[in-house]
Amino acid sequence: MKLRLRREMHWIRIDRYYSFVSEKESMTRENDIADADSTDKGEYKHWENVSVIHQPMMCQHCAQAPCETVCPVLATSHSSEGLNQMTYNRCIGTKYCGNNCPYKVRRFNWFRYNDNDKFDFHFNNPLGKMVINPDVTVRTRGVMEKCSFCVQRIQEAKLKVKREGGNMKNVQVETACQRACPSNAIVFGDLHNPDSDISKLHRNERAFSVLDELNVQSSVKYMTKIRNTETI
Amino acid sequence: MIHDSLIRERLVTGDKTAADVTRDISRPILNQPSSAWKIGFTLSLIFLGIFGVSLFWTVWTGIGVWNINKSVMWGWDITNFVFWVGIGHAGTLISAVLLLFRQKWRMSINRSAEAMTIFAVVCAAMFPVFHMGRVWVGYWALPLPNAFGSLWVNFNSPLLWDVFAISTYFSVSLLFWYIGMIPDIATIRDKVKTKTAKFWYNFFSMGWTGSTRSWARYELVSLILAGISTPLVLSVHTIVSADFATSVIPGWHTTIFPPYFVAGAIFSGFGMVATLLVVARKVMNYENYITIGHLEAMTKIIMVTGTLVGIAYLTEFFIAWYSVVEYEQYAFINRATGPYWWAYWSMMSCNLIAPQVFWFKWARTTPWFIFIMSIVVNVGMWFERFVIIVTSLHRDYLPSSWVMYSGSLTEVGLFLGTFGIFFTCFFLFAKFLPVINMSEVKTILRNRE
Amino acid sequence: MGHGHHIEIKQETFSMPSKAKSFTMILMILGLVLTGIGIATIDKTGAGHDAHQTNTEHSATESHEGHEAHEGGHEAHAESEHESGHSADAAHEEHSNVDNEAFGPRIEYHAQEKPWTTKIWSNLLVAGYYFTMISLCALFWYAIQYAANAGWSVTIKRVPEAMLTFIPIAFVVVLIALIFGKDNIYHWAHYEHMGLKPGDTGYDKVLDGKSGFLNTKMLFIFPTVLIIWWYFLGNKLRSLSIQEDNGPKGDTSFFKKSIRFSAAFLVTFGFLISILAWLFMMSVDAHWYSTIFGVYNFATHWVSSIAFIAVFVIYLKSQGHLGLVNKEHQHDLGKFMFAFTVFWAYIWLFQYLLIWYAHIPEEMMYYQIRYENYKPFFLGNFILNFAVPFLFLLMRSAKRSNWVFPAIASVMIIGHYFDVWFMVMPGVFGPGAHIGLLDIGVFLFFLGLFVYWTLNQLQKRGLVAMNHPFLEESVYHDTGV
Amino acid sequence: MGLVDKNLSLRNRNKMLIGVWEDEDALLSATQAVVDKGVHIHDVFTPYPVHGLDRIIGVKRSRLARIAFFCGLTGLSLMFTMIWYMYVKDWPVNVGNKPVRFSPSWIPVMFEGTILCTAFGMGIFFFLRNRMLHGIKNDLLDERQTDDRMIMTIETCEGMDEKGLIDLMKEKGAVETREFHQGVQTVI
Repeated sequence: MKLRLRREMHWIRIDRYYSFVSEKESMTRENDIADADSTDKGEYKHWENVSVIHQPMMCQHCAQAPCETVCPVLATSHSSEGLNQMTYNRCIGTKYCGNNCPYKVRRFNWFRYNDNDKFDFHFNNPLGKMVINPDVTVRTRGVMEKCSFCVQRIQEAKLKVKREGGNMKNVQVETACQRACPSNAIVFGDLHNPDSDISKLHRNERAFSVLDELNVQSSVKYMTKIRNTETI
Repeated sequence: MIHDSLIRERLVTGDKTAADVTRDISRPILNQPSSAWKIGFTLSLIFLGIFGVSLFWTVWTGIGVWNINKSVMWGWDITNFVFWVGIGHAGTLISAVLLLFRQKWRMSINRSAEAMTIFAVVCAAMFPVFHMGRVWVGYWALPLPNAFGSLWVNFNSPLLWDVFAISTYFSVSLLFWYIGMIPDIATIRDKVKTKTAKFWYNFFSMGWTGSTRSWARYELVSLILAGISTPLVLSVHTIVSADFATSVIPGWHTTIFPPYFVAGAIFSGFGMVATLLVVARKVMNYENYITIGHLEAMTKIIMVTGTLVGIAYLTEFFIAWYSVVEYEQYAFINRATGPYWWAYWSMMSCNLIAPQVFWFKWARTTPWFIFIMSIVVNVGMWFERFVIIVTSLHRDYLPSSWVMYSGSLTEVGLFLGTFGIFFTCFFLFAKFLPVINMSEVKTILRNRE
Repeated sequence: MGHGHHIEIKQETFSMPSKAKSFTMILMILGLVLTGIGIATIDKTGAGHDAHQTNTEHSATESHEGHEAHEGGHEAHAESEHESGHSADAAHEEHSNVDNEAFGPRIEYHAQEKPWTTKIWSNLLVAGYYFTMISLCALFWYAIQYAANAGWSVTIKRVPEAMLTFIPIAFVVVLIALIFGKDNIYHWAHYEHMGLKPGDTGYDKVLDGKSGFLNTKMLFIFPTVLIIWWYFLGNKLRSLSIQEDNGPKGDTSFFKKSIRFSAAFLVTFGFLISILAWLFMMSVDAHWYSTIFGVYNFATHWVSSIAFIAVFVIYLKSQGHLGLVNKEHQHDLGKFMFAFTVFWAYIWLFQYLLIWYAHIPEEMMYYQIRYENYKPFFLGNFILNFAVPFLFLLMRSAKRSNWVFPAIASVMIIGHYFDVWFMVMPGVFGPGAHIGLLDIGVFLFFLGLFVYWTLNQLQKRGLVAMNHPFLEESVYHDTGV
Repeated sequence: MGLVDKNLSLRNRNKMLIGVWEDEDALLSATQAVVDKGVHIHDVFTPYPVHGLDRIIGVKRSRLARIAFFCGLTGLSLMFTMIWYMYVKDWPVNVGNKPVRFSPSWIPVMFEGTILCTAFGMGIFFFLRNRMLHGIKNDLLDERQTDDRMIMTIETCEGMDEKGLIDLMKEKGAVETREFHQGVQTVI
């Protein structure tokens, strides 16, 4: 039901981009695939050698975030660490930030999901509620949410350093997606530290930002995929 | 001594005297309501009920009952907001700009147009308030000290500008409307018989006597209020346009939005004024005050502003091509040929093409035809906002987020319901207040020597 | 005023006093002399300019990143320094060179050699364009009075009627500037000659994409056709006006015809005037675009055209002419000027505000170069064309004054000329352009020519439109304040 | 001069002569004739603004325009101070790296505040000056003075030729002439 209305609730989505050899030079236009489909009469000759690129898309934590400037109540702002942070309890739900996000990664709580029988993910009974991550606020109805770069883990690491001493430079904070990824495709770290892995990767010539031409200066960079093929 | 040219048409026909004006215009107030009024008022109340039900459902359940989604986060709500704000522009414009340009034909229509402004702004304000996910904390958008320490508001946000613009516009329009009405309220005060009526009209007339000193100040204040209302009108729709134009979304971010939205607002506002007045002059027997000449002048403005809006459409389209930015180009091609092509072409034909019939004298002077055209204009302007909001959002940068959107029953109900608010207010206004500015109309009676 | 007493209406003729003749002559000669000195002192080797340009474009593109944003970042950072050692713009440093690739071709291409004569041709373009638009807007003013059935302005209608005759002369100046200077003023014109195909070095996708509009044929043919058409209508209106004067009393047929021709003019003007602005002005920064630009150009010229009308009216009045024009007319002209000064500022502000806010590189570049290298100009433009006229024209007494009012109008005339100058020069010369003797000389020359021409035209017909149906209304005009 | 225009009150005045007109042009020539005789006209009450009347009876230009200007100036500075305090001084927040100092995005809010203060400041002064305050009862000389009748009032003083003035009024088209003394009107 919610999917049909296009209301997926996830902080990270995996965009897939296909490329394949075609008689046409490019297949960038909207109806190219459909056209190709209709002309080849079920022979699927266009669909040989289809290759797929996965692009996990979440909040890019832009330095010049278009979402932040438009919130009337300062519910989303920039942290001094460069995080694009979302203040749930300040949000009044104008959804302006979501509209203005060029990556469309902000998600809205259309209903009070955590206490609603119609969304039976066991959040509405005491047992189910025990499964919810205690470090993350349960969002109420009518507020915006998005990837926070697992700010609770960053805070935890900072507190640990404070308590036990040491240097943040030596602490590796792992985000949930990073931990879940078996192929270590996601790297998280401190861009301010030129020796960190993430800084090195950002300087890599394969690194690029999505929608760079908008000058939003996202903090997330992707690595171009390298394939061992003859044609592109 | 009046030196109006002989070739000018009479603004008030039927050789009315000042006493006739008072009698004609205060008749609906002094008499029992007509059956037409009763039927109309009942209908409005029904629509008001629809609004109440839809609003209750929305606030009780959450705005999830609307069909807006992860990419199109504004749909009918903000479309309706811009639609009503646009309508709310003609009133102040007629009173202010036409006062400054000394277009005397405004005198018969400015009162009802200003009333319309105020009611339309009320309708408009419903949407940005109730489109909030947590409307009960909506007051956080005001610059108030609050529970989180004094976390203030974001002066960079166009929505915050809206808060200031709409509230200023509403209150200044109300002041303008009220000050302009004081002499007429005094006239009514001196005509009504019942004690309650006497008390209230006396209360609101604030002891107006018509002294020359008061009139001198009254005229100066009207002029200054007109002078500051004009940039205010411009600023309000400019700021509404900034909701879109400051963003980075292709189809929203266009520098021509401010003047183009203002032209569109005047266009739709005059459309609504024409809708109301064509009916009102017939039902209330005001044909001598709101003459064919008045209607013709309005249609000319509709034609001019419609053309200006059309020029802006074409400019946007051309510059999108000229920019050689693929997002821009795609956004505009998608508008015209994408899944929402019907909305785009409704907008084009209602706003640019249809008003061109007003080049013909017949079209400008036939009331029933003007009525139909005014509805067409209103429909077209609603589609304009729908096109700008929905088609720009449904396909922007990343194709993975491309979606479709269509309004839910609740959203339609809210929209229809605002007509209930609007017409309920308007019928009450027509019953209790003079619909035509008596004191001003009296100044142009003897335009023939 | 005007109440109760009768005003006699009689025809007046104007003959240019020798003082005015010598004044305009002096303006023109001074202009020529300054131009001559200016030309003589230009560095004709051209090398200096080139070095500048290349640097400029580099710096302009590199700083797309948003100098302001960085500044903002720093300040925000300064405020929150105690909170953390990290700064908001830590991330920026990573991005300092992002856009160079995307905008690469433009930089190379801008390095074209520009001969020293470019300065002359671009100044002629500015002057020609400014005065073409001023005279066109006089025609617009004239037409809109008919279309709106305005009565008050009849007593001064001969002034715009005379001004509009300058259209063809000013436009010829534009054409001369284009014929000789287009390759150096417009880098797309230069690019057009290179005939590059996709894949060639220096190929510019953006310029190639625009070549359907930005090409030499379009540059010459479209504006010429438009100007001929508008001048035809202007001439028609002028001849109707004189026919009305000489026609039988009470004949309104010329008046009605004038309304029709005015409508024809207004419609075509409304739809197509932006094209002049796009072709002549916006294409100087060929990569840049702004949808409001046509409106902005119109606002600039419209308000300066009203200022010119005001100056002429007050001059004629001071010479004892236009006896039917009183303070009320002047007051209304002042209100017009005030209103459209605000309108200009509104358009100016919002073009800037929206581009500043969205911060998209391809839009930023126009303001980047103008804000960083021409700050006094950038602010001066706003002060001269908005702040000064706004504050003065707010006062009733200033609008009715015989010297404050024309003084403010003159400030605006000069201010808006340099507004046009500012649209062109930074685009042509990068940060190296400055107002020299040449620029002032060209302005003075054309100012003198325009004033001389208009006054000369004013001599050719009576100053009162005797048979106009609204003449009496205008004579007894009362603003009521 | 006080804040409230005392001319508007009819209390505690000498005997008043009242002329009633129904025609605007006749009224204008009558006022001109009375003024030409060197008599001060206290006021003229009309159902609609009659242009030129204020100049004839010598009403000074209202200073409300200047008041409006200063109200606007106050509004502008108030808004600027408010934004500066909230956004720069008290709690600067980094949103989208917009500068934490005066920037174009302040202008819309400052503008709206200016207009609001101008309109309401001037409105308040308008009501004050016009004696339009609740609790103050203004005297109505004729129920039809808000409908179609125009009423001229002349406050009598020592040595005034009352008879001559009444005759002049009648001659100049007054439909009625009256006397008003201590709240009582008598037709004469």
